[in-house]
Amino acid sequence: MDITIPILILAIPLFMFLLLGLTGMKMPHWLAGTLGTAGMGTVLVLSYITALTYFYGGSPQFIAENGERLQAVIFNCTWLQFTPSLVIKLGFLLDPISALMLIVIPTISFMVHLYSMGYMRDHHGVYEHGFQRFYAFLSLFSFSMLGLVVATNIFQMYIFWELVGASSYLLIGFYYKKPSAVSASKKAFIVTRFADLGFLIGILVLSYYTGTFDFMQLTSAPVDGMEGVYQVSEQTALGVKNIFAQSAAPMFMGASVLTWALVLIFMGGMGKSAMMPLHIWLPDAMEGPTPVSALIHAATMVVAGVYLVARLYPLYLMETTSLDIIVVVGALTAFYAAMVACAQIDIKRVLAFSTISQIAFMMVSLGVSRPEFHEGIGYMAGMFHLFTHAMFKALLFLCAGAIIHVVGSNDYTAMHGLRKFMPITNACFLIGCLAIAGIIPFAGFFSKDEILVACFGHSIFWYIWMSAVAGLTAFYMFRLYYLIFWWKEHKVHEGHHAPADQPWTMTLPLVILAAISCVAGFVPMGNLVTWNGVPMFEHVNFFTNLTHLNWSVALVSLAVAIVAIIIATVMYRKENPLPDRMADMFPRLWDWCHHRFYWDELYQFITHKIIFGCISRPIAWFDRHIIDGAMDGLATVTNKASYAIRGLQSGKIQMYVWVYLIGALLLAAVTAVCLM
Amino acid sequence: MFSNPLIYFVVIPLVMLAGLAICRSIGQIRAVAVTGSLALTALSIWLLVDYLGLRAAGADAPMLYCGSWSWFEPLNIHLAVGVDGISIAMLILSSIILLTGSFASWKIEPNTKDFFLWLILLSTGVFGFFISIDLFTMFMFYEVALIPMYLLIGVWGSGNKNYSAMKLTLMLMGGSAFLMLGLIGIFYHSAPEGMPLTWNLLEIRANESISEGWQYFLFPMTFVGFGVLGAMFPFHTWSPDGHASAPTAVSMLHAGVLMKLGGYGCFRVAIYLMPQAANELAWIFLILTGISVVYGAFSACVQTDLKYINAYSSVSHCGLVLFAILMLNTTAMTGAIMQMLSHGLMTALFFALIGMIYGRTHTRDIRLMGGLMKIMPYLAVCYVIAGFASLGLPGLSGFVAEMTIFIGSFQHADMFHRVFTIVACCSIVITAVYILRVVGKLLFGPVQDEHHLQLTDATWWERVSTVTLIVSVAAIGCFPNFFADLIKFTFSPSIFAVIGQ
Amino acid sequence: MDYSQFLIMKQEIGLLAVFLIVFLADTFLPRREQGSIGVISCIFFAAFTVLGFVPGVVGEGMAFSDMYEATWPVINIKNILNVGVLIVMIQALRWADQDMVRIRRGEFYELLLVTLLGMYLMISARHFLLFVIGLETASLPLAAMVAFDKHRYESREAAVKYILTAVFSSAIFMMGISYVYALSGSLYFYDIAIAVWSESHSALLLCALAFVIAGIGFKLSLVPFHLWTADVYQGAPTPVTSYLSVISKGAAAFAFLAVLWQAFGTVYPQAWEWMLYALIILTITVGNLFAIRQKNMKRFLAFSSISQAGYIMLGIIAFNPMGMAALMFYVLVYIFSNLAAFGVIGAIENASGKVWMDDYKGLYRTNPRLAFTMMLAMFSLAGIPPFAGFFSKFFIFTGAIAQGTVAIYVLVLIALINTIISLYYYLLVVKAMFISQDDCVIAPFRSACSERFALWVCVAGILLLGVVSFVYNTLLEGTMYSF
Amino acid sequence: MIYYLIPALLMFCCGVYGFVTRKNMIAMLISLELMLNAVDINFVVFNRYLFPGQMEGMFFTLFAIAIAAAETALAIAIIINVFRAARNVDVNDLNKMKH
Amino acid sequence: MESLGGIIMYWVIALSIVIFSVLTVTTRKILRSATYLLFVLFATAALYFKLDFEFLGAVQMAVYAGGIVVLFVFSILLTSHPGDNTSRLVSKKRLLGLVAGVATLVVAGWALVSRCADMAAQLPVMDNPTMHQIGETLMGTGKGEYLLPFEAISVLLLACIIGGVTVARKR
Repeated sequence: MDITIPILILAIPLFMFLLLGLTGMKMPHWLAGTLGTAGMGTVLVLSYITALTYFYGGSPQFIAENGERLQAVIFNCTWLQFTPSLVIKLGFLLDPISALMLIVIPTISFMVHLYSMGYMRDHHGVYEHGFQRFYAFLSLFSFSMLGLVVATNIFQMYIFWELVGASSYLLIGFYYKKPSAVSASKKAFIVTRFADLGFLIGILVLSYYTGTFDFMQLTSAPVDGMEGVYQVSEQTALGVKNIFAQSAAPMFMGASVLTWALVLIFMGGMGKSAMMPLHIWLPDAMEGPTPVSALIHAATMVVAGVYLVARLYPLYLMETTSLDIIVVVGALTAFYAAMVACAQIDIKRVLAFSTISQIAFMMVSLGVSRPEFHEGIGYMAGMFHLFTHAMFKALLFLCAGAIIHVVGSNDYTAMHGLRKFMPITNACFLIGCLAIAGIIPFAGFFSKDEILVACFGHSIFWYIWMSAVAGLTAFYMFRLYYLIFWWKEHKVHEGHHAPADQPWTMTLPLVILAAISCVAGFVPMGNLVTWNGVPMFEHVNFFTNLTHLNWSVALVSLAVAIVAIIIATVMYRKENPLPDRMADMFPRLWDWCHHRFYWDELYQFITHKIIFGCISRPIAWFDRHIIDGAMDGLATVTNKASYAIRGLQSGKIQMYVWVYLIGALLLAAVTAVCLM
Repeated sequence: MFSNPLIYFVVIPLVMLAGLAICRSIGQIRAVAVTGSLALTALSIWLLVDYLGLRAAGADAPMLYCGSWSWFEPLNIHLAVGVDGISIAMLILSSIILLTGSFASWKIEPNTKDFFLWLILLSTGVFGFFISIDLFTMFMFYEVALIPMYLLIGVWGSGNKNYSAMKLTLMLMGGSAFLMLGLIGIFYHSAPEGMPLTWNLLEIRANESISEGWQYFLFPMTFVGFGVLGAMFPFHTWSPDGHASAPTAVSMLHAGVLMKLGGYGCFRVAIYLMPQAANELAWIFLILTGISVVYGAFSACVQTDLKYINAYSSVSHCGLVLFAILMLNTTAMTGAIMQMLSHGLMTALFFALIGMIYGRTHTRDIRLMGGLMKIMPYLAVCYVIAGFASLGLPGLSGFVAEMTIFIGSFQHADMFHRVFTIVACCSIVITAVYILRVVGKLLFGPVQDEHHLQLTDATWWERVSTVTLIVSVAAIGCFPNFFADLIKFTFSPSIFAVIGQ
Repeated sequence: MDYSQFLIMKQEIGLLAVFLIVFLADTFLPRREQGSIGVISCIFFAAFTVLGFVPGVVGEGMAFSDMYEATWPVINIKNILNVGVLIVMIQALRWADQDMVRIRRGEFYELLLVTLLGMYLMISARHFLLFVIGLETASLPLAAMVAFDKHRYESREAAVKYILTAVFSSAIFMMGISYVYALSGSLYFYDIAIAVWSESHSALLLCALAFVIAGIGFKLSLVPFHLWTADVYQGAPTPVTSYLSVISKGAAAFAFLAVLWQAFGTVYPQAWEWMLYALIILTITVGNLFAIRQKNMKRFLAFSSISQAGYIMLGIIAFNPMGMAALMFYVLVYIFSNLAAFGVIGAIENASGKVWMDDYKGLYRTNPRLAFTMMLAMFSLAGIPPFAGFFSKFFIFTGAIAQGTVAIYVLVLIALINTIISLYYYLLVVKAMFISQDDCVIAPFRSACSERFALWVCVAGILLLGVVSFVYNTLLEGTMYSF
Repeated sequence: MIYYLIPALLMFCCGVYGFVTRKNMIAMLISLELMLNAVDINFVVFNRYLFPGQMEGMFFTLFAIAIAAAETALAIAIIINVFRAARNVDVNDLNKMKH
Repeated sequence: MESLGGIIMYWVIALSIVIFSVLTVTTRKILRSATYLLFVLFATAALYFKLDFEFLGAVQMAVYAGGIVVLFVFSILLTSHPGDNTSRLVSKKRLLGLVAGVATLVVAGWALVSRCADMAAQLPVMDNPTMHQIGETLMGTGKGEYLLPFEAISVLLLACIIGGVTVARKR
């Protein structure tokens, strides 16, 4: 494949960032917005071309004769060479998942660019302060995210991983005058940084034992009898295999180093993907502008962790312990986030917890995936859910943005009954809710169903668990929906505009995304994205997904979702005391859910009391008073000594002479005693 | 003698000194300072290009542009010069920082002339140090670079300057006391019995005549001697006070260049000449430097004075330099040198910005400031960039340097070293904590002080200064392999042969 | 009876000639012409100094059956001292012109020259009797010079302290010599060296060594034989102080070297090495500790010079040509540095009568050049490159370490650590002059031509002596050649 | 021989004692004379007993006497100088410069 | 073995040296002190005579007894009023003096005794140096001859004269 298009995919956002960042302030607002959007539009087109070429181009570079999809490195240039084998390269890797991401990211990003043209100005059409900066940061983020997904090696991924984190920081803190935004951005960065520390150490360990960063080399020899799935140079493949296949694999504290490495790398993913206990930044990140939440904190960046695990999936397969850990973490997170989402007032937070929960779904899906069961359907399901979730969650966020833009508040208490004022938004939001709840035929149904199938194949316990979470999902989403659009009539305050649907720049993305959410489920993902590239289905048509459904699982989950929706309808459709009564019935539970199980307080305690109070402050004190005190003490002692011996210089000749004489005698005597 | 390009690194500052001496007006002084430092920058960049050309043409001596002119003949002391990639990197760093420092002290008061005289004298020492390969000359230039600090801080500093200046000078000279003993000791073991003793680094290296027993004595002497300047725990306490009191350009030069003298010396003298002892004793210093790295970062978290924060951050970052040097492998050492470059540039940027902010608000207490992004967006953006460089954002220099260090250190065969590498890695999180804490309090949020609303944004000379530094930081961050190759070529395989790697 | 041997002593004879010229001029010049005595002495002494450097004028040789030695190092240490004395003489011109001193200025120059002659003898003597006479000639008239400012109380007190301790110390010294005589039966250094070879462990020899070291240590003001130093330096007129601290000390150092190496060189490994270790550590440390607190500039420099003497001793302990050359070089550099400091002090004292460190606060703003010179002197004394003091310190350490024992490393390390303390107090002066924001009590003034000339010479010396390697190279080659 | 050396040493010690204890500067000088004299005796005795064939000790003594005379003269001159100003010769009054 | 007369003479000399030395430094009258010094010096001269250095004895009497003591007496008369007693010593000071004296005695005495106790118990035979010999030695330039010190000490004396005059004269 020609390298121009891939290079352009990365270069255009970067160029846009530099252009808007350096000269944006001198530009008119509309120009900056248009430029950014146009740039992203170009990228969108180019990415689609690339992805479609990959999936349907039929080039032998991408698809083997037996229909197996291959990994293809489009270009790979050395960026920094550590040792002859440890090289950071910047490259462009095309394989099913990166091609998938090449569709997801530009799509959402473009929608958000477009949407922001409307969102980032007030009712009078005045652009917000820093509008150009906003677009610059969006471009930077798009660049980083694209670089992340096409990374050819784990270090390139880490680099863009960090850049993504930084641009997320900048975007969350976009309203820098607002202290809450500042602290939220700080929190997001530091928490993910902490997770990245694990990622980094994981990379260090992995690279130390394998001597390579390259994904293709790392993942080339997964399990016995399966080698040679990807085309890899013989020598390095052997190297990787040898090290990890040895029965006496290096151990560290009771686990093999590979497990350690993978768990540590997963820790990086936990940070970015907001898995418990590193999830606390994501709800706070909603302080950023809503389009940002849609782009970064719903659709793209937060799935980076999932993507990372998927990327290294063959390696994870070698140590199933690490996969089990992923399942546990994911399942707990999914349940936790769903519980919390039921008790939030801020609609963006509900969506945020919903995101956490859904990403956890993907994680679980990857974790339960085994080649033995349905050719690793969990992997496919996870990526499928990533795709569909990106679409409907972006949709939900953008809807929420539109609502917030109109209402001027994040709380549903300020909304209620908006359905009459904003019909389009209402419809879109409803589609989003149906999709996430997993109602056939919306996108979420298919992907979630397949996840549940994968769970079912793995263990019945996790299947029930995840189904329950799916039910909770449907419940809280519809609770949210009703509380925003129904519950009671909306009161229009005097002197305020009545809420209404927004201009086309904002509405169009909603409609497009809603449309995608409706049909995305029919994408034959099993044919496109599988863990080893081998398609799952022989013949593909529009209804492939439908026909291949595991209907026993699907019907159960559908039933659960519908029941949950009915409960939500009963409780929230009309204003009634039932919710309050429910809350009173389980006060403790409500409190804990409402306060997000007090995680923030715990972190607050750890950072302020332990890190600052018990480590930093004592160290600073120690430095000033002990170390520095010791240095000053030397000076003081010298000075004291100086005063102590001043009596020697008594000013009396006779004393001088006396000292002189005794000195001479001592000199003689001591030397004599010493030498004899 | 004057056909050797390196000698001009000393000649140009000396000419500048002479020029300053006859200057009458402030304009002339600035002209001399800027012209001279531009000339130095140009020279160092030319040197870089030419050096790469020579290397490409196949020159494979450990040092190029070697020249040696007898000075104290009977003692075999020469004015010996020579550079490899590391020295060139350091020369470029120094000249850039001198240039930006000159711009940053555009309005220094009082006695502008004296200020520049001392500043140039200091940089004479710095440049001389980096081009020297003769231990005596090296040491001489080293001390030349130290003493002007006293006056620069004492006269033009702020705060508790008398105390800080004295402490800084005495502690650094204390380090150089150990150093002097170590160097003389090396001299007396520089050649096998019967051969003439020498001060020349390359010859001493080639002779390999320092017995292991003596290495055990001389290595700590030299390492600690240089380590004091490299802010090694527990000899780092001069750094916070010194930097806090120093005027802008001096902080820049000191943190940016002078602290690098420590790391460079540790590598060039202690490790290069005494690898066996380095290998055996590394663990002691690894513990100390490892402590520096984490400890400095933690200390920085709770400081309230901008310069203190940055000084402790320097302790942490420079600790990483020494840490990596002690790992004794090419990658880690490359990382160390890159970290020197990177830290030099970004900390200079930091100090320049802090100076500019201080010059406007007259306080460095972050509790008294806030929302500067609104008041002086240019400076604030630069500060954010510097912060990102410091916490290791890819694309800026800090990242590549730190990563090279971590990767390199983790390649060490010994478990102890790898575990310590992980400890050092932890600093990246703590760094993020204190950097973001400052950025959040200082630049973002509401404006704290009403009076600050009238303050102006950067002037043109401030912009020149900061832009130069930012471009340099970004250049390293974006094209690291260029620098890594430049540096890597120079690690003598013989060191690694000796320690068996 | 070969009286032509006197001709070997060309430097002594030359000096005597200058002395006679000054003496005669002092005696016979009419009263109104008396003002030119200082200039006359300076001119003639300058001519003499220059002649000393002309190659071939002063020949090497031994005279009087090895009682007198004029080898290359001896000749050149004398030349070095001559340079110092010349500077002192020029610096003293203005002081000698004051009302209270004017009447005695002839005597001042005469006594100066005579004491220098005494030092010559001390340096050249290879016989203890000659050495003692030289020592006394070098120290007794100095007492009269210390008492020169008759109107000042301090001057008198200093003179009494000086003469009484000097005589006491010479008694001890001669007691030591008597024991040496008992052991060797001769007072010739070379005979003693042969005789004490077998006496290394004799208590009497150690006692004798201790007494001899005490006697010369008095002149060098080694701790604990130093207590007179501070009081005398403070009390004496500034030119006399500078003469005492620089010339007298330099001469004593070289003489000490000659005595220890040539008379006691054969007992080297055991005895005086350890004594010197103790004395050096004590001298440097105690000198530094006292210097920290001093507020009077002259007293301050007295303690500084005590600790400098400790560093000079390192050259003796080296016991090799490098040590000797380093010692000579150290003395040379020390002459320039210390005389620069005293020159500034003298100039300020003559102009304003201020000698306290507090008076120097803010001096840079009123008298920048003087302050700058003072700073150079302080840096040079502290051993900061590129000033000469750095080189001299470095070389003396290098010379000492050539011994290679662990003990010498420890000793040098202690000495080096002490340089930090010394740097502290030298910087205190710099701080007072440059950093202190107080209003300066010393008004701007223009110092006399002679003072300025002398200071320029000193500054040139401080700046050039180290960097221009010729000086040290010559010294080292010369000493190696004649060792 | 030791029988001559011991009295000389005692004399020297008396001198030391006197120098350290006397207040009057002239008395101190007198004590110094005792010390110098003891040295002279030492030289003579050593010469006479150990090295009878030569005269180094004797000549040293001879010169030492001259030196002692010169020292005494100068010291007395200085003491008198002090006496003129202070009207006494108490050594305890001379301790203005110290520490 | 020495003659009895010699032994008696020795004891007389030794005792007078010791006793008068002690008296010199302990008497409270300064003039007496000078007088006792004179006695000590005479005893020393006697000792020189006994050890066959007649010339030296003569010089001792002439220079010391005749010159120095007279100088002392004059200066004492000049500086103190007759009948002036020095006040009693402070005991601390006396202790210091005793310590110094005894320490010297112990150290030097031990050194001497350890080395010279049993050396040369007998007085060796020696010819008195004649005046001629002394003169020749004083003017000679060879080994063991003292022309140079002789010249040097003349300079010393001259210098002391100049110095003394400078200090002592009124202006």
